[in-house]
Amino acid sequence: MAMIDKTTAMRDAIARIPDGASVMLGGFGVPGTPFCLIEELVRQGQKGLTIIKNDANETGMGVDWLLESGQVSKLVTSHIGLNPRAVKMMNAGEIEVEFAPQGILAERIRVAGAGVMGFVTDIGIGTDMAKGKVEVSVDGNVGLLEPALRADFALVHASKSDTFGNLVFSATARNFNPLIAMAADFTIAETETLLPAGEILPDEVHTPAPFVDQVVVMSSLPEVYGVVKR
Amino acid sequence: MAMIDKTTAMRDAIARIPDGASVMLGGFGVPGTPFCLIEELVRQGQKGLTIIKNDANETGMGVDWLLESGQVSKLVTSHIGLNPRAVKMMNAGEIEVEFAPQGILAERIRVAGAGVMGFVTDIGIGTDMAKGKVEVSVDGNVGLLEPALRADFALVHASKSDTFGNLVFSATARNFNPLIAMAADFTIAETETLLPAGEILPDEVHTPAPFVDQVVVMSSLPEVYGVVKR
Amino acid sequence: MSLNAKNRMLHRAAKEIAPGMIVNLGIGLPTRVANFLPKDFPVCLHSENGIAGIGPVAEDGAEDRNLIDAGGAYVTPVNGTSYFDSAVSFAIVRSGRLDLTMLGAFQVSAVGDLANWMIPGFFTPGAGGAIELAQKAHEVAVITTHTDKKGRPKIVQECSLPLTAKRCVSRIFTDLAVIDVTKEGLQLIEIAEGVTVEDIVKATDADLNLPVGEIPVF
Amino acid sequence: MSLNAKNRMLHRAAKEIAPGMIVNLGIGLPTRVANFLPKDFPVCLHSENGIAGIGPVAEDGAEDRNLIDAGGAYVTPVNGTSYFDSAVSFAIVRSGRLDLTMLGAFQVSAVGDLANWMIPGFFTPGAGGAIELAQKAHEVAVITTHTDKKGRPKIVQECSLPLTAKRCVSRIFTDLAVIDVTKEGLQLIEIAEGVTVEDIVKATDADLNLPVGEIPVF
Repeated sequence: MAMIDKTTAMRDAIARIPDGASVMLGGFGVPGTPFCLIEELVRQGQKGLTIIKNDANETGMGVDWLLESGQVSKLVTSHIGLNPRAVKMMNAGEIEVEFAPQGILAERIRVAGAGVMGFVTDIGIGTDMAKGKVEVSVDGNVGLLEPALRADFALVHASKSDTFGNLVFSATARNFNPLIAMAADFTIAETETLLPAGEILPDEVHTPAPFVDQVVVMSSLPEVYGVVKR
Repeated sequence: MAMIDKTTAMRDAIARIPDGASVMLGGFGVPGTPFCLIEELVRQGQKGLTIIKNDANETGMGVDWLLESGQVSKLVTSHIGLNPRAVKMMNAGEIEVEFAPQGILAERIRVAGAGVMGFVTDIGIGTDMAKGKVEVSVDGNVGLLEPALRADFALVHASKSDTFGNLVFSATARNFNPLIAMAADFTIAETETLLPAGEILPDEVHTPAPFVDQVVVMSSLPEVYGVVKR
Repeated sequence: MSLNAKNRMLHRAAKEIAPGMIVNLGIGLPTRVANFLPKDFPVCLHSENGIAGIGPVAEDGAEDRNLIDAGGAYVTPVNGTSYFDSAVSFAIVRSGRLDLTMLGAFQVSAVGDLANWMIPGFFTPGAGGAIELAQKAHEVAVITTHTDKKGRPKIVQECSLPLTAKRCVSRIFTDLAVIDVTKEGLQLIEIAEGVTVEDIVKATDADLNLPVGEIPVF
Repeated sequence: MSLNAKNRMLHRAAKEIAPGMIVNLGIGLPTRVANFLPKDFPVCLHSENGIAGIGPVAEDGAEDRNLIDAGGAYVTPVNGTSYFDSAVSFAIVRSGRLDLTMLGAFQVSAVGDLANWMIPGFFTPGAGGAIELAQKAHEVAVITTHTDKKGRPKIVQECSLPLTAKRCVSRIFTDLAVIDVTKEGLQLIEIAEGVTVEDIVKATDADLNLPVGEIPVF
């Protein structure tokens, strides 16, 4: 058996995304954010996007570019406190923001990737976070129903990929990347390093290739991926 | 910061398990089955156990030892077709057997490990598997509620462990091991190789040490772990 | 079933696999379909116990004790193989990443219901992964002898055995025929060498639409 | 809050960490507690973004661009560190593997309700991981100035701000005092050097049980 080659040109990969698509982005802060894919999405200018990402990055980075260019209609996230533009646009009603506790956001994405419909949790019971949520009883205990969260596209940042799309992440750049890779109809991974199939040990793969549709090789590592000086 | 040393004597680790405990076992067929821990459990003779494992192994192996010694009162599993004793004891009413589809069993254990109460799935709808299950509607679609499956103990087989309990599995010996390690109140790992903390790269850990309570080093690799000749 | 008939069936079934597919081959006959693929054919074979990218069965003495498929065969990795836990393995299945699964059957009905895991009072070993494969793969094909060991039809108007999944099967490969499950019912589309349409109708316990004109032979 | 008072508070809070614990230190003041642990103290620090076993903050120029904690600080690994995805990270939290979390607070109530993520109309950035940490760690301690920048008490009879989690806090470390949340209400157990009980009662907007006899000073 041989495995197919999923490497694709940046432009062609992002061109699949239509106006109005839902797009999941990897990253917790800088590490793991697919800046190059986002940059190309800004260049191509798709509008009315629903962006699903742990956070809204900071000013002048990643999600902020999409907000600045007016491409985002809705943001599903756990925290936007480091992005004043996101807070301002939310307060002005220019974007809709749906908040979820961080681990609930992660788990909603994970169960979508696991192909189930939702899960039941006691997180948020007795607080405002429970408002509007359906209560479900499991073995006599009441929990809240959290629906699975899927997207049309996932944009992932990998440290290494082989040509078949087996991905490896580095340190805390892993974060949401393996989860969103599983939860989207179409998953595009940018990778710092491309290897021939067989060069990543099967035991060391973080995201198995069946979840990855296209691999885009980064020609360089722009400064935005570097250490943030404060 | 330093990490504590979790290595423990086989006898002491298994002695924690009381009569009537629920015990999850890793393994899909031979690979990943913690035969040495099971052997010690047979030697110590705890009774009335609920065993949770993908399959019942084959005659003369693993779960079969526990069945033969009359220590099992209930088996939660996806398939027992390769163990005639299990089938016979089930038909004779000597053990209770609860079946789940394999991926539903895996996911029930995984969501327990994720600390949520259950999940909703359309798997089994319209078949006998749906009988007695609660229906829950998610965004207008009806699914079945599958409760999380936790246990008192998990017995795991690892290829490598460090002294802190970071685990690495080999090839398809991974299977249910990382899942049960997360889903038990107390997790005991047997390991073929013990390494000092720091010798397993943080990116290559399969089960993070916070899930592992004790590590038992295998002094040898008994024949039962070898290739099964048919 | 003669060796020839079996090989013809497996050879025909192998043509169902298109380049680039992710495929799960069920335990037993379906697994053997892989032997009829061209060498280096670009397909990713998945197995429930946590592997994507399965190579040939290991040679005697070269087995890796930790590397089996869901049927217990010692297999080999290929360039691009990945290993993962059982939850991820079924995430691949349930989230729709399997293009095709080929499964065995006790019975297949006229609307594509599949029964392949339980014969009440006789065979009740648990369903393993079959339910999820049958319900969630994009395409579910069945590979089976046309009749059971006692000569009873396995393709039936309605299943009498407990179902694995409803309306899941789209194509049936047997030693006698290839039959599609369509909205208009079962459609005979190909016939095995040396077999007549009458043989097939006789061995089938369900309404079967026959093709107009010549029938392709495999 | 003077530097001395802050350091005394952090130093006292660090004593809450027992050998072998798995601990999550919240963003801000709580993170700094780690600086007051003895070198090579056996504790596993966890951060929401996917790390267990956090070492000291990296020195200038030696940062790994891919290795931060949830507060964005460039940290270092230790012997025994593991990295994992965000779902596994919160599996650790929700399945009860955290012995202790130390969190900041806007308000803590007399029964241990915690409000630390939202000030309606002013500060609504989303809750991040605080809700799950507060609800699921075995022990939840709060580290906070006793009053806010305008001098208003943060320890209150009932929270007026939206709750992070109900009845979760068991101990409060402030620049003035250590206070336990007990079934009988808030219990003053220790007092900062140079502070009087009257100071504390005045700065607290909740019923406070005072100890009988001498109060330990930290």
